[in-house]
Amino acid sequence: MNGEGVLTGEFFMMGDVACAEGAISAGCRFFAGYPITPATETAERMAERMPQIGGTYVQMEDELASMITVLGASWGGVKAMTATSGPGFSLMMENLGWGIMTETPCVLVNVQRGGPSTGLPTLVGQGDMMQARWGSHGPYEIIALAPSSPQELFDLTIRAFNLSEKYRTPVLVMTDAEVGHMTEKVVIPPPEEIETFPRRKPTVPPHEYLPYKADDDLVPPMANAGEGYRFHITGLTHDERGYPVIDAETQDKLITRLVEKIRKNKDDIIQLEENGLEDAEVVLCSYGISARTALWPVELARREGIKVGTLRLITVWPFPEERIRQLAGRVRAFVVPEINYGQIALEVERCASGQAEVTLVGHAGGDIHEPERVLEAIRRAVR
Amino acid sequence: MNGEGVLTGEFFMMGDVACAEGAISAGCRFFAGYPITPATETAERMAERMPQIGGTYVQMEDELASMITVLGASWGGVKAMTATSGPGFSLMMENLGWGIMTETPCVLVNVQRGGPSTGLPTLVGQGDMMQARWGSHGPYEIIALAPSSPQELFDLTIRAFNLSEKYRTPVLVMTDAEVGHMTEKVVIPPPEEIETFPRRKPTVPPHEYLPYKADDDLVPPMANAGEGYRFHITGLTHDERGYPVIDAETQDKLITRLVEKIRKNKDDIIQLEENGLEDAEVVLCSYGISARTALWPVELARREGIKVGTLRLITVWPFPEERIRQLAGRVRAFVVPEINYGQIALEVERCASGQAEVTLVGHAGGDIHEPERVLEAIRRAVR
Amino acid sequence: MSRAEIRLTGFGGQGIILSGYIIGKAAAIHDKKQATFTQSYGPESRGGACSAQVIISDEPVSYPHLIDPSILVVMSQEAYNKYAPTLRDGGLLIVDEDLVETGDLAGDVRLLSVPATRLAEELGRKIVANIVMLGFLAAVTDVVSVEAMREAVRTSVPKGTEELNLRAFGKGYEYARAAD
Amino acid sequence: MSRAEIRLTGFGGQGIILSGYIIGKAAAIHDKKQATFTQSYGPESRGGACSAQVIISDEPVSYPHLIDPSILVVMSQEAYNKYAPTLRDGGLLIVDEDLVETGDLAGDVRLLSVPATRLAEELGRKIVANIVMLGFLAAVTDVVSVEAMREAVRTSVPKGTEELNLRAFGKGYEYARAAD
Amino acid sequence: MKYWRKPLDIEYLKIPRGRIHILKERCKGCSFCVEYCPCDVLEISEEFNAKGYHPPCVKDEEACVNCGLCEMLCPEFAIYLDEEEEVPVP
Amino acid sequence: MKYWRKPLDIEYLKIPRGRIHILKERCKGCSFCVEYCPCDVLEISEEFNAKGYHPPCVKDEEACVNCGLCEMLCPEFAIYLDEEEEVPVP
Amino acid sequence: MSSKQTVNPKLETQNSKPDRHPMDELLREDRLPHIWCSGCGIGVALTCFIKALQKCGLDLDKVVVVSGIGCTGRVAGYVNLDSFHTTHGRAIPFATGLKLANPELKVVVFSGDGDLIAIGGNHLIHAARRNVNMTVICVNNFNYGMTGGQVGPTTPPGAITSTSPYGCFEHPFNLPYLAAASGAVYVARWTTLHVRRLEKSILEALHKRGFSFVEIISPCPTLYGRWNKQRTGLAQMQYYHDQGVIRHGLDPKEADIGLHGEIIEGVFVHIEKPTFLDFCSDALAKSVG
Amino acid sequence: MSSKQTVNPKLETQNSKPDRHPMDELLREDRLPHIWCSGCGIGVALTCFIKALQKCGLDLDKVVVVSGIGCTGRVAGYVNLDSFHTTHGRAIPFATGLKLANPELKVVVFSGDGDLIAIGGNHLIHAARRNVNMTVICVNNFNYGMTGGQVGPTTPPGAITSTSPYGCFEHPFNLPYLAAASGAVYVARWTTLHVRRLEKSILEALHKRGFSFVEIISPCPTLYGRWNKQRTGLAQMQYYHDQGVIRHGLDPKEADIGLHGEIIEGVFVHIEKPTFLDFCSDALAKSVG
Ligand SMILES: Cc1ncc(C[n+]2csc(CCOP(=O)(O)OP(=O)(O)O)c2C)c(N)n1
Ligand SMILES: Cc1ncc(C[n+]2csc(CCOP(=O)(O)OP(=O)(O)O)c2C)c(N)n1
Ligand code: SF4
Ligand code: SF4
Ligand code: SF4
Ligand code: SF4
Ligand code: SF4
Ligand code: SF4
Ligand SMILES: [Mg+2]
Ligand SMILES: [Mg+2]
Repeated sequence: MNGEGVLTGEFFMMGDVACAEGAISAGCRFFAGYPITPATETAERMAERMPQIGGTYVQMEDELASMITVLGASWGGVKAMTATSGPGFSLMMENLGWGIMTETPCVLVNVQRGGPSTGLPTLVGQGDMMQARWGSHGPYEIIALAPSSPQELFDLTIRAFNLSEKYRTPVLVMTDAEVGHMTEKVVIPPPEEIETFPRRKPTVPPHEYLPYKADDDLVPPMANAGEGYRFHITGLTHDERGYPVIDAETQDKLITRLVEKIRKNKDDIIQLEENGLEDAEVVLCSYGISARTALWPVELARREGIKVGTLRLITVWPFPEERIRQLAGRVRAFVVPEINYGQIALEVERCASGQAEVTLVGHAGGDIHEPERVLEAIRRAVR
Repeated sequence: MNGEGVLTGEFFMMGDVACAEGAISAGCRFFAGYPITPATETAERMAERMPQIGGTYVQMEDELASMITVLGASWGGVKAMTATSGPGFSLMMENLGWGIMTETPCVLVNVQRGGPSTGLPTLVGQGDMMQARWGSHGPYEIIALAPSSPQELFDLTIRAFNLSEKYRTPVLVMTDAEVGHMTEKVVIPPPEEIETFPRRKPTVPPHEYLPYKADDDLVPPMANAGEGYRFHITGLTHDERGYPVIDAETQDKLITRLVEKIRKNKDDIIQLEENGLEDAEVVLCSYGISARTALWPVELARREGIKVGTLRLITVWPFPEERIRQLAGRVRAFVVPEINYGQIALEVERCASGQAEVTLVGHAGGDIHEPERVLEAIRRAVR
Repeated sequence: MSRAEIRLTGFGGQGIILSGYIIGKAAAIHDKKQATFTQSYGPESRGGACSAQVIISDEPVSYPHLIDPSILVVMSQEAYNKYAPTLRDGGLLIVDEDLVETGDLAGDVRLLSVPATRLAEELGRKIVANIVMLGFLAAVTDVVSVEAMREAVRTSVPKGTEELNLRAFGKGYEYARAAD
Repeated sequence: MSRAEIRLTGFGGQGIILSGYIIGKAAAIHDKKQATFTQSYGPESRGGACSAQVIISDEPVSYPHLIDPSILVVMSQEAYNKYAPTLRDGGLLIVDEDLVETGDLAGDVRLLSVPATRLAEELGRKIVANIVMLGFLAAVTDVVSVEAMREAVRTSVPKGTEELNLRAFGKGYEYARAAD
Repeated sequence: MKYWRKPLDIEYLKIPRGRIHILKERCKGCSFCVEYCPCDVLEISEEFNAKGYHPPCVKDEEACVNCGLCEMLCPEFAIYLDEEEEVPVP
Repeated sequence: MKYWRKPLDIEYLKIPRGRIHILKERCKGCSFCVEYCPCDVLEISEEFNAKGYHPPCVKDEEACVNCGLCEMLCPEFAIYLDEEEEVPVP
Repeated sequence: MSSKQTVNPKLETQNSKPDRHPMDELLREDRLPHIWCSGCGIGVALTCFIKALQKCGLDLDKVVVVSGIGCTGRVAGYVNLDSFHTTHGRAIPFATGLKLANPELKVVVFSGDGDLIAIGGNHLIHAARRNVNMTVICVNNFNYGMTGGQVGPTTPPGAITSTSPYGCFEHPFNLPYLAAASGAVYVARWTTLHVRRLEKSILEALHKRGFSFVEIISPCPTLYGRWNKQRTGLAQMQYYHDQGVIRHGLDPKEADIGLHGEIIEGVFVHIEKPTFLDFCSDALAKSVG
Repeated sequence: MSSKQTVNPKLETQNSKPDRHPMDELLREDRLPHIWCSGCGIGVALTCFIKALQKCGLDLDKVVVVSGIGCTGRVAGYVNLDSFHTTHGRAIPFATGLKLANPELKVVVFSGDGDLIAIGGNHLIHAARRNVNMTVICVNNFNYGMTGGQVGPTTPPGAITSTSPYGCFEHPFNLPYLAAASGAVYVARWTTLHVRRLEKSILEALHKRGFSFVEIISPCPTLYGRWNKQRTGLAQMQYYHDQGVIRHGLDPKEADIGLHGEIIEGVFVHIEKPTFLDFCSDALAKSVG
C-alpha cells in the first residue's frame, strides 16, 4: 500500500475521526457522504484529509446518492467509504443491496443514535443491529463489525476494508454515538505495518473474463471500469457474464453463491473476544459500547463470586452461531445488554436452543447502561 | 362507513386489484404511489377508482415521497395507503419509521418479488419478511399480515386498515408476486357487512388535548390537522404534548409504550390458521403463497401416514411466539417453507427452543416451491 | 381429481392473457367452480412468447401452478417450441394451424388444428383470433360450459366490441362443431 | 482505584470542550495514562449549558461515563445549577468567581474560586478563560502533570495562538500558586 | 455604530406613541433592535440575563415612533410595542 | 404512404454505391427504414421471421444513394450498408 | 400598528394580556426561548411569518405548518398551529398529502436550504411542477446549520465550511431560477433585513393559488458567518444592507448569489396557472361524467 | 460513410467481418435482438449514440455507460463497453462516483425520463449544478415504459396513461429549462427522427467539458402511443416530422411540449464554466499549498 499521507503515532482522537484515519490507513481514497449527527465528524475529517492525500471528498445531495456514489467510485478502482447514522442508514438500504448483488467492495459506517425516526440525534442507541442484517430487501448475507473504542474504530475500519475486498461485498461498521464521539488515545502504526487487502484482479485476458465467475472461495476477481474488460454489471439476477437472466435457476445459482461466500468463510470473518469463559456459569454476551460498559458490572459480579465470562462480538454479522451453541451446552445463562429492545439477544436465544437462559438487558437509548442493571441481571441469572 | 363507490358481489379479480378494492371497502380514500412491478396494478386500479369515489390518487416522484405523502394524508384525516415492491419498500423505510414514531395510521403493501436489488422484477420472492420487521432504524414493533390468495388480499387489506386505526400505527401487508398477480374469485360483501374501525378521536377540548397521552390500551386518540387542536407532531423523541425532549427518560417512556402497545395487544392482532395440529408430529409452518403451495405436499404426506399439521401465519408480525413454544413442546419438528434463505424459520427456531427440530425449505426466489421438496422435508422430519 | 390444467400460449398482442382470464372467469363466476389464473412473460417488454395458465377445479385450488397440463393452446411457433414439451401424455393440443408448424409430435397427444387467425380475419378483425380460439375450445372440451364461456367473453371484452367478439366466439365454436 | 473523574461545564462558546480535550490529551499522550473524554450539550444549537467529561486512570477505562466525579469546574451559573449536585462528597469544586454564584454549598465540598475570565481579559482575550482555568486546575490537582498539560495546550490550540494560550495557562497556574 | 437610520417604509407610517416592552429573559443580545431602530431609541444594557446575554434597554422612549421595526427584527420575540396609546398623526 | 423523401442532410452527401444488408432475424418490422428511405429503395416483404415480423427487402438497389439513413433509423441494428464499393461522386 | 389589522377574533381576545408579546398567541410560549443562536436569522423569518399570519385573514385553525429537519426545521415546533416536524427533506410531499387529503387546509412548508434543496430537492421541483397548492418558505443560510455548518447546495463558491475547509468548490443553485423552471407560480427572495417586504411577500404567497416559493436569505453567524468573516448576525445583516438590491420582475436567471457582491431581492414570478387541485376536480368530473 | 471516420483502430479490424452490422463491434451481439418493442425509439437513440462513439475519437476502453432502471435503462446492457445497470434513479450519482474516482473515464449516463427525472430528479439537478463532468442522455417517451405505461413527470396534460385514465392532470417538466436552470453547460433536445442532428449533438456533448444533457423525444408505441392515438412507432415519427421545429439557441423556457403541437428541438445551451473536476484540482492545490 502507498503509505503517503497516512498518519503515524499516538493521537488523542475522537472515534469518528479515528474511523476516518482508519479508512485512510486502509487505502481509502474516496468518501461520499451527507452530514448527519453523530457521524458528521468522519465526513469533516475526510473533507480535510482527502485533498491532502490525492483522494476525493464529495458531499452528495442525500444518502441515497452517497451510497451509490461510493459504489461507483469502487468500480472506478478506488477504495471508498461513507458514514451515516440511523435515518441516513435507512436511506442507504436500497443501494446497499445493489452493492451486495453486484459484489462491490466498500465500507459503510453507521454511528448509531437513538431511534426510531429522528429520535435522539445526539444520543446513543444500538437499534440498527438487525437492520444491518435485514434492512435491504431480498435474501442476502452481510458482514458487520462492532467496535468498542476509538482505537477499535480505527482498527475495524481497516479490517472492514480488507474484508470488503477479500469477499467483494460492502462491509458495515456498526458503531454508535458513544464510541463515535468519545475521545481516547489512538495508536496508528506505520503504514508498512498495516495489512491491507488489495483488490482481486482478473488474471485472464479481457475476452476471457467473466465478471461473475467465482474462484474456489466463491469470490470472483474484479476488473475496474476503464481497464478494457468491457463488462456489464447489473442489479438484476445475472449469470457469470453479468448478463441479466430472469429465472429461478440463475437466481438460485447467484444468490446461493452470494450467501455461501460469507457463510462458508465465516471462520475467517468472525472475530470474538472471550474472557473467563473456561469455567463460566454466565456469559455476558454483548458488542460495541454495551460490551464495554458491561465490563465493570462483570467485575463486580466476579467479586461477588459469580462465575461470569464475557463474549464480545467484534464481528456481529455473520453471527457466531456455533460458538453460542457450544457455550449454551455448558453454561447456565447468557446475559445480553444492548441499547434496544432485543435484537442480538434474539439471535443468542435462537442459538442457545433452550439449553441456557437468555436475558436481555435492554433499553430504548439515550444513554449507556446503568451498571447496576447489568449486575442485577447477572445475579439473577445464577439465582 | 360510507359505502358509496364500494363494489359488491363476486369478481374474477387479480390479487393486486383485490387489494385496491379491499382498501376501498375499508374506507381508504387516498393512494400515493410510484409504479413498480409487481405492485403496479394496485396503483392502476386506484388511479381509476379514486376519482370515481371522491378519493385522491397521486403518483409521486418516488417511494420516499409516496410513503410520507400517505402519512400526510392520514394526518389530513383520510385513510391512506401505498403499495410497492422490494426496491421501493427499501426506500420507504425511513418514512415508515416516522409513521411508527408519530403513530400515524396507514397501510403499506409490499408485493414481494425476487431480490436482493433489482433481482427478479416479475417473479416471486419472500425475501422481505425480516425487512418488514427490522427495515427501519431504531427499536420498534410492527404489524404485518401475509395473505395467501386474492380473496385474502382483499380481506387482509381491510384488516390492515382496521388494525392501523386501532393501534395507530402503519400496518404492512406482505404479499408477493404470485398472490398479487394471481386471478381468482373474490367475493366483496355489501358495505354494511364490512367492519371498519373508525379513527379514535379525542374526547377532550383542544386546550386539554395531549396528542401523546395514551388510553389504557396504550394508544392515544388522534386529532386530525385542521380541527383546531393545534398540536405539534415530531419524529424526535417527544413527551405527551408532542414536544421534543432529547433524553433517555423520555425515550424510555415513549418507545416502551410504542413497543408495548403492540406486544400487549398481540392476542388481538395475531391471527393463525391451524389445521390438523391436534395429533401432529410435524408442523408445516408457513405464510403467504408458501403456506398455500405446501398444502398439496402436506396432503401427500398425510396420505403416506405422516401426522403433519399446518400452522399458517396470517399475522407474521408480531410473531406468534407463544403458540410456537406450545407446539414445540409436543411435536417433533417444524418444517418451514419460505422463498428466501431462512427468515421466519429463524423465528420459529428461536421459539422452538431446541424442543423441536426446525427445517427450512428455502430457495432464492423466482418460483414457488416444488411440492416434492416440501414433501421430502416433511418425510425427513419424522425419520 | 377434478383438476383441469390449461395453458394458452402465443406472442404478446394476441390476447392470450385475456383468453386465460375469460376461461378462468367462466369457470369461477359463471360455472361456480374454483379457478386460478396466472400469467407469464418472457424478458421482452412486449412481444415474445407469453403464456396464460388456468387451473379449474371443484375444490379450492391449493397448488397454483400447473403440475401436469392437460390442454395446451398454441398460437405461435416460438410458443410451440417452448411449451409443447410441457403437455402431459394424453393431453389435448390445439394450434392455430396457420401460425404453428407442429412437425412430428412426441408422445401420445391429441392434436386439433384450427385456423383461428384466418377465421378472425374473415370477420375483418385479426385481433379476435383469441376469441375464435375460445369458441373452438369451448366446443371441443368440457372444462367450462359454453354458456359460461360466452357470458365471460361478453363481460370481459372492451365495451363496444361485445358483438364482434361473440361472433368470433360463435365462429370458433361452429368450426369445431362442423368438424365433428 | 486510580480512576479520576472530572467534569468541566459552562456555556457554549467558552471553550469548555477544548479544555476537556486538553486534559484528556495531557493524560493520555503526555502522561501515558489512560484517558477518556466525552462531551454533552443541551438542546440549543449553540449556547446553553455544555459539559465535558474526562476520566483518567492507570488502567483501561471500561465504563466511559462519570460515575462519581471528584472534580467539577464550572464557568456559568446555568451549568452550576445543573451540575453542582453531581459532584461527589468530598469533591473539588472550581468556579469562575465572576460568573458563578455558589450560594450555600450542600454537602462536603472543597470550593476554589478563580476569576478566570477576568484574568483572561487582562491578557486582552476573554476567549482564553478556559486555558486560564486549566492552568489553575493543573496547579491545584495532580490528575495530570503540569508539563503534560502545558504540552497539551500548546499542541491543541489553533496555530498562531500558542503563545497567548501558554501565557493564559501560566496566569492561571500562577494565580493558584500565589493563593497557596 | 449605526447601520441604517431610515426605516424601510417611513413614508407610509403614522407616527403614534407606543410603549416598548422588553422580555429580557428571551433576549439573546443580537442587538438587531438597537442597530436598526430608526430613532435610536434603544441601547444594549450592562445587565446580564440568566443565559448570560445583555438585553437592550430604552434610552429615549420619547423618540420612539412606534414603527415596530424592533419587533419585526427581533429573532427572539423579546421586544414589542403596545399600542394602547396609539395616536394617529394627521 | 411516404412521409419524407428528402434525406436530412442530402447536401453534404457523396452519392456512392453500397450494398444493403438486412439481418432479417433482428428486424421487428417497424418500417422506419422503408418509410424514410429518401430513394424508395426498400419495401416490407411478405416473409415472416421467427418472431413473426415482416422484415424489409430491397425493391430497387440501384436507387440507393448509400445515405445510411435506414441504418441510423433502424432501432434493431438490422440493416446496414457496406461500403466496399464506395465510389465518391465528383 | 399592524396587529390592529388582525382578523381572527379569537386572537384579538387572547391577545389582551399586556405582558404578552403580541405574537405569543401564535407561538408555543412554553417552548421559548427557542434553540436558535444569538443573531440567527431564523427567528426573524419566523417573526415575519407570524406577522403575515396575523394579517392573512385565514382561519388559523386550518393553517398547518410543515417542516423538515434542521435549525429552520424547528420552526414547526414553535408555531402554535397544527404543525409537523417530518423527516429530513420530506416536508413538501408530507404537505402534499395533507393538502390533497383535506383541501380546506392552508399548508405552509417552512424549512431550510439543506432540507428543501439538498435532500429534498426532488420534492421541491416536482411539487412546483404539479403546482400543488402550498406555500414553501425556505430559509437559506448557505449551509447546514443543524449538523454543524457543512457545505450545501446554496453555499457560494469559495466559502469555508466544516466540509469545505479549502473553500466551497461547487456552484450553488439559484433557487428562484430553479423554482421558476420547475413551475412555481410565485417566486420571491428577501433577506431577513427586509422584514416588511418579506412579510408582504409571505402574505402574497399565502394568498396565491398554487405553488408559491419564498426564499429568505438569513444569517447563521455561529457557523457560516464564523468561517466567512461575518462573525455576528449583525455583520451579516449589514452585508444584506450593503448588497441587497431589489429588482422585482427580474428574470430569476439573473439572480445568482456569490460569496461577496449583490444579493438580488424581489418578486420574480407572479403568474396564474391551473393548480393540482383544479386538475383533480376536472378528473373527478370526468370520472363521474 | 461515417464509419470510415472511425478512429479506434481496434474497432476497424474487428469490423472487417462482412456479415456483421458495423455497429456490432460496440454492441453485445450475443444479446440481440434486444427487448424493446417493434417501433420503440430507444433503439434509434442507441444507434445515434453508437455512431457518435464511433466518431468521437475517444479511447473506447475508457468510455463507460451508466443506466438506471427502465426500458431505456437496458441500454447499458447492450453496449459493448464497461457498462452499469444501477438502481432506479441513481445512474447519475453512480456516474459521479466513477468519474471522480477515475477522471480518465468518459462517463455517459443513458436512461429514461422516469429514471432520470422522476425518482432521479434530485441527482440530475445537483450533478448539473456541480457541473460534474458527464454526458446525460435522456430518452423521453412521456411515460414509464418498463412498468406498463404510467403517467410521469414529462407526460403532457391530457394524455391517457395506465395511471391517468381520465387524462394526465399534472404539468410536465420542460427538461431543457430544468437542466439549464440547474447549471448544465450543454443542453439539447432532438427527436428520434432527427438522427443526424441527434448524433451530432451527442458528439458535441461527449466532447463538452462539464455536465451535458441531451433529451431525446422517442416513441413508445406499445404504451404511450397506444393510448394516445399514435399506435405505431411510425405514427409517432410522423408526428415528430410534422411538428418538430428546430430553434437553436432558444431560451429553453420557451420549449414546453404539449400533447399536440410543436416539439421544439435544438441546442439551447452551449456555454463554458469551471467543472467540478477543475474545482477539485484547485482544492487539491490549496490543501497542499
Ligand atoms: C436522512 C437524514 N440525513 C441527514 C440528517 C441530518 N441533518 C439534520 S438537519 C440537516 C441539514 C439542515 O440544513 P438546513 O436544511 O439548511 O437547515 P439549517 O439547519 O441550516 O436551518 C441534516 C443534514 C437527517 N436528520 N436525516
Ligand atoms: C425503487 C424503484 N422503484 C420503482 C421501480 C420500478 N420501475 C422500473 S423502471 C421504472 C420507470 C421507467 O421509466 P423511464 O425511466 O421513463 O424508462 P422507460 O421504461 O420509459 O424507458 C420504474 C418505475 C424500480 N425498479 N425501483
Ligand atoms: S418601534 Fe422600535 S424600532 Fe421603531 S422607533 Fe420605536 S424603538 Fe425604534
Ligand atoms: S433584537 Fe431581540 S434578541 Fe436581539 S438584542 Fe434586541 S431584544 Fe435582544
Ligand atoms: S442507404 Fe438506406 S435509406 Fe439511404 S438510400 Fe440507401 S436504402 Fe435508402
Ligand atoms: S427499420 Fe429495422 S426493424 Fe424497422 S423494418 Fe427496417 S430493418 Fe426492420
Ligand atoms: S447554527 Fe446557524 S442556523 Fe442554526 S441556530 Fe445557530 S445561527 Fe441559526
Ligand atoms: S414499452 Fe415502450 S419504451 Fe418500452 S420497449 Fe416498448 S415501446 Fe419501448
Ligand atoms: Mg441551512
Ligand atoms: Mg420513459
